[in-house]
Amino acid sequence: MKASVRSVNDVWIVDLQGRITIGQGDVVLREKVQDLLQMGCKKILLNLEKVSYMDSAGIGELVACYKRAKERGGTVKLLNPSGKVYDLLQLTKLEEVFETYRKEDEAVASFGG
Amino acid sequence: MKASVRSVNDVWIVDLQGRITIGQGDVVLREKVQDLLQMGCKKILLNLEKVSYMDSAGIGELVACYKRAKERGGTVKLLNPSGKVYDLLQLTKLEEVFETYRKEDEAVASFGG
Amino acid sequence: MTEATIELVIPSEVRYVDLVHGIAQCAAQTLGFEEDAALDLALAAREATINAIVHGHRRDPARKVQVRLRAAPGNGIRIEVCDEGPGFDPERAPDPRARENRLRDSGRGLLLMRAFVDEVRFERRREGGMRVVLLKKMPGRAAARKTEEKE
Amino acid sequence: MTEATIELVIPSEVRYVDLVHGIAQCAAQTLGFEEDAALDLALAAREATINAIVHGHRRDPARKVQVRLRAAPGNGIRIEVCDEGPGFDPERAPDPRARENRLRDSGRGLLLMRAFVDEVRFERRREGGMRVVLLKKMPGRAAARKTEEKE
Ligand SMILES: Nc1ncnc2c1ncn2[C@@H]1O[C@H](COP(=O)(O)OP(=O)(O)O)[C@@H](O)[C@H]1O
Ligand SMILES: Nc1ncnc2c1ncn2[C@@H]1O[C@H](COP(=O)(O)OP(=O)(O)O)[C@@H](O)[C@H]1O
Repeated sequence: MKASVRSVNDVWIVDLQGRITIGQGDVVLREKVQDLLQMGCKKILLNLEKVSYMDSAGIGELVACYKRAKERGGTVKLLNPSGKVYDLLQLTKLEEVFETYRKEDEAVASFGG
Repeated sequence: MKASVRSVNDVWIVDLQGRITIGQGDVVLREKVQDLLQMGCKKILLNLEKVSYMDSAGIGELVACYKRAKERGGTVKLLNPSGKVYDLLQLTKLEEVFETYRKEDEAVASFGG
Repeated sequence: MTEATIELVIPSEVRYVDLVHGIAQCAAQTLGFEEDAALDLALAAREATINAIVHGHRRDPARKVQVRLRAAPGNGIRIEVCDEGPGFDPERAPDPRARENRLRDSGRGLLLMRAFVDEVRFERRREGGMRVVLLKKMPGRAAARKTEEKE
Repeated sequence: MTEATIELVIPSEVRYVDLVHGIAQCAAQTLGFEEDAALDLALAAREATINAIVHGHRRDPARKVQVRLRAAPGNGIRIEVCDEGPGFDPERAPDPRARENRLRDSGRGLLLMRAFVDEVRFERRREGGMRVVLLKKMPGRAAARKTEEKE
């Protein structure tokens, strides 16, 4: 999986591409989010549009990122989960945990000033 | 494999797409060319541009088409063999058997009036 | 019986999970499953394989996970994932969708398997260890089309 | 040995050739081969399988062809294709590139195998039948990149 980071206002958007799976994508995700948290970034938006699928390890890492951010007073939200990824968030009821947006500007605005 | 036929002047161009392999593409190729020969078409141009690869059965069928046309006073020529297909024609020295063209108009013109 | 079998034997290392996933997906597609159904089967096989490696064998590369796939073109596919570990009782696994479990880092594998294939069976092997059996039917449309539409 | 093995057993019907091709290609790509090298390996496995089905078993579905693949991520791949047929002597197969053979409908399978992999061995099995062994090395660049670049 590829991950690149950009910022809009004070929101850090992580554009993910590929699959979040055991031993590979999950590690990339963990490291990117930990880097951001260590730099003091608190508003993190994971762009899932180009993530084709996740396995249980990938989903677990998503939850771990959410919790790690929360411990530091931050938030992780999701942008545009695609077909299979959307289904997985529904199936696991994580759609009720993560704030999820379809549009980037709305997602960014939701973090507040 | 998909095969569709069109004519330019009195040349019959068979546009092939997919792979020419045992039990599938080879059968499609055989039937298309036999149909054309039965209808009395003598100038046949096989467009290989969109053929990804062939196996030995597919290559054998190409040769069989060539011979069947010849028996009936016709000709089979080739248009635009792509990467792997080109390599296979070289490897088997069939490039010395088949007249092969890169450009459709040149191929059509080569059959003569 | 004119049916094909594929047996994979892998060391208990997670880097081999992609191989199982890939083989299952490829076999399913070659045998006529639509792309999405083939991915579902592969994702279920992936979860069963991860569990065999991680829980069954504690990632010990010397211990092998066996994955057996049986299929005939146009019919369903059956995949068995076998380990030599301690085994477990799937009834005792907590529901990861329950409110109190939603923030756990793990515990979603069985849920995913059950969602992605038509039937999941957990069996204790007589020789020790678990056998997880995954069954996926050829979806209707695919079954009807399977022969004609092959390019 | 931390190495994976895949064993396919198929009835001697040509419709199963695509399965062998697909599994070989998929395994090679998952294990780090570039797309083109993986296709070459699959094409060689395809030819050996066609021969086992057609010449070895005369397309009798009751007789099974065995295809064994061994590999470790980053290393080469070895594929064995075994039949229970009469066997043959590859030295006696005419060269299909010779001018007088170019218009034959068949006889190009051995040539293709040899072109697509690094080594081809033909062995008579003690229990009867042929074993065709195909070896393909991981091409240089792929081997160097295999670990880092996996997405
Ligand atoms: N093959 C296995 N061998 C032993 N225990 C297993 C096996 N598969 C699953 N389990 C047990 O069942 C539990 C639930 O599995 P699962 O839903 O896949 O979640 P996870 O693997 O993320 O913990 C595991 O935590 C483990 O205790
Ligand atoms: N597995 C096999 N069992 C018996 N004979 C074989 C086998 N493989 C190849 N042969 C023999 O070797 C010849 C050359 O094989 P090949 O180059 O693949 O061409 P083709 O299969 O098109 O005839 C075949 O015609 C056949 O006589």
